Amino acid sequence: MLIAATIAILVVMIMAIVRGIMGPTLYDRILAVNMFGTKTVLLISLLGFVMGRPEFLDIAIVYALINFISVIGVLHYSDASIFKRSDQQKK
Amino acid sequence: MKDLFAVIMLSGIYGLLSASFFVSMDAVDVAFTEASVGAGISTLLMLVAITMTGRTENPSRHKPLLALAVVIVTGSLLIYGTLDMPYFGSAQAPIHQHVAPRYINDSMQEVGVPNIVTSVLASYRAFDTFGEVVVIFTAGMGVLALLSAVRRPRDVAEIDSFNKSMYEEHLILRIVAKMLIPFILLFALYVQFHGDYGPGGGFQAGVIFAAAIILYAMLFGMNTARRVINQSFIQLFAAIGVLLYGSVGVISLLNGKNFLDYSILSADPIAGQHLGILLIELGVGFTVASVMVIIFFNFAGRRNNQQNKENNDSC
Amino acid sequence: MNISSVLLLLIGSFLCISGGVGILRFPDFYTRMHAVGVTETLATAMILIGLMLQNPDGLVVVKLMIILLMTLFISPTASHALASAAVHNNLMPELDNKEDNKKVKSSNP
Amino acid sequence: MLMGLYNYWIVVVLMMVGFYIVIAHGNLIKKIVGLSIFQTSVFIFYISMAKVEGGTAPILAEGIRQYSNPLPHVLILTAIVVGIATTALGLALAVRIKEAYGSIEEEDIQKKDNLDC
Repeated sequence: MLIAATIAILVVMIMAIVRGIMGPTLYDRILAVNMFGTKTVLLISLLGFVMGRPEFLDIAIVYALINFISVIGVLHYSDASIFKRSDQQKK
Repeated sequence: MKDLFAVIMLSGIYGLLSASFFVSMDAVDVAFTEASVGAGISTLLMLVAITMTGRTENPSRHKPLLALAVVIVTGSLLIYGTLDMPYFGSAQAPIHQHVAPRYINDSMQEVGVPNIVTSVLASYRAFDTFGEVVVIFTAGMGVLALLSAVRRPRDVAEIDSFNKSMYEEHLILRIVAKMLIPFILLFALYVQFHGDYGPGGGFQAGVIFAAAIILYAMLFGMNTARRVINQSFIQLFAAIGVLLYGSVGVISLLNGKNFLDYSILSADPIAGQHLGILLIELGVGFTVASVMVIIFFNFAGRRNNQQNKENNDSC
Repeated sequence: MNISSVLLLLIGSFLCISGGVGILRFPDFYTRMHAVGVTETLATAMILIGLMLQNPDGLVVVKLMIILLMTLFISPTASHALASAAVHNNLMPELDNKEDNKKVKSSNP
Repeated sequence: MLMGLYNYWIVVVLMMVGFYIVIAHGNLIKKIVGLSIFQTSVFIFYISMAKVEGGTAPILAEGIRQYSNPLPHVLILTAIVVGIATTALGLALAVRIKEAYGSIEEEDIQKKDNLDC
């Protein structure tokens, strides 16, 4: 059962990568990265159980935190004025 | 891909992916480090850098065929070279024959720390780690020398009005961050001091600590963050970390043992080892955290200065 | 105990996959965001609770609880920040809601 | 029989991708991304060598006989943090080059240098 859930999450990760590569807008890519991050948290906690040593959940906690920080950071810096200006120039 | 932003997002995904690969290869400590570094900080730094250097890549004018040929030839030579390598996962490979059995079998008696990675990092190969810490310190100083700009002190009132206008915008984010940041700091301390028993240690804890401060600086503005954490104070901290590490070594040297041999620090050799590892990890944590914060502050401060200059020019 | 854990894991995996299909198939950013944001939190909760039932001893459950709490805090916040940033950058304010949506769709084909 | 070597082939492919990015692209930021891919391939090389069939993570616990090799983990752990520090240094250099030359494309920079001479 654990294996099945792991495979499901791997499939979803592949889907997220596809969206990250295709992603027409910037926000699609950020969304894909965010989703990939939460799926990684799940994958790592599942892997800990699959390998029979569930003490290593600390890594999953770090992931959850760092993922949040990086999404906020990406949004903060993609809102930057330089990006807006280049968008306006394109229009 | 010509859009550098997309390139950086994909490299962030690559970092996450390689960290889960490390977990499946049993390297939990490495995964821990890669999780905090590869996924978070490096993506952020690259983003800040492209906001300063421009977002698109010019199409290159020369043909990539020559490069492709070089790459293919090198790659096939390397693959030919792998044919003599030991098979994946075989326990007879030469790498598992020399020092590794000693670490695995004797480290519990000699160092008394269940996490073998920590005992090798901080005790058997402590001199090596000292070198790495100095490299990190030097890189931080290099960034400081390249990017530090003389900051014009802004009026406090201006900062406050800026903060108020920002406050409306990111209200939810700020409240959630206010709840999370103490937790992140606490978790960093847990990682720092639990490194003997589980995955973790000074390197990881330093990066997590720095990540919390970076989150604060992003949401509450650079100037507020600089008022909380002074630049010169954090430079002092980076130096203190390296000095702490070095002085532990010097103390053991003065007491008649080898450099960084901690058995002398206490009457009981095992307790001495514990004390030594604790101090060393603390030094590593100080240095890594403050160097990461220095790097981020200088990048972001540079960017703010540039933007101010551009705004003044356009006005 | 075991059956309920298996059931929760199954539901979690199903929700994950439906979110994945959503992010691939939906036509524009806001619908994709909806698909991911809605399924993500629930799927994570399901899988983590399933794991908790697998190994009901002290520290592991506490750590899983921490992860669950983090996810419950972080995932909606991140979605909110993402959506508001998208709205902020793509639209002029003071427009009617329906017109807003049309404009978003036309600028993000 | 050759399938036992696939981990090295993955490493070689990744390494060559990074190498190609470094030599074929003119943009300095992209070169840095390529370098970090190259770097990660080396990390993967070390970590995959450390894996032992049937082993688990090298944290001592009751009732486990076989551990993976801890030494490469130590080397790579420090290398990752050093890697980010040096990457930051590279990015700082790129930023300064942008300020001095107004561009981070290799060809533009060379053109400007030639004009100065």
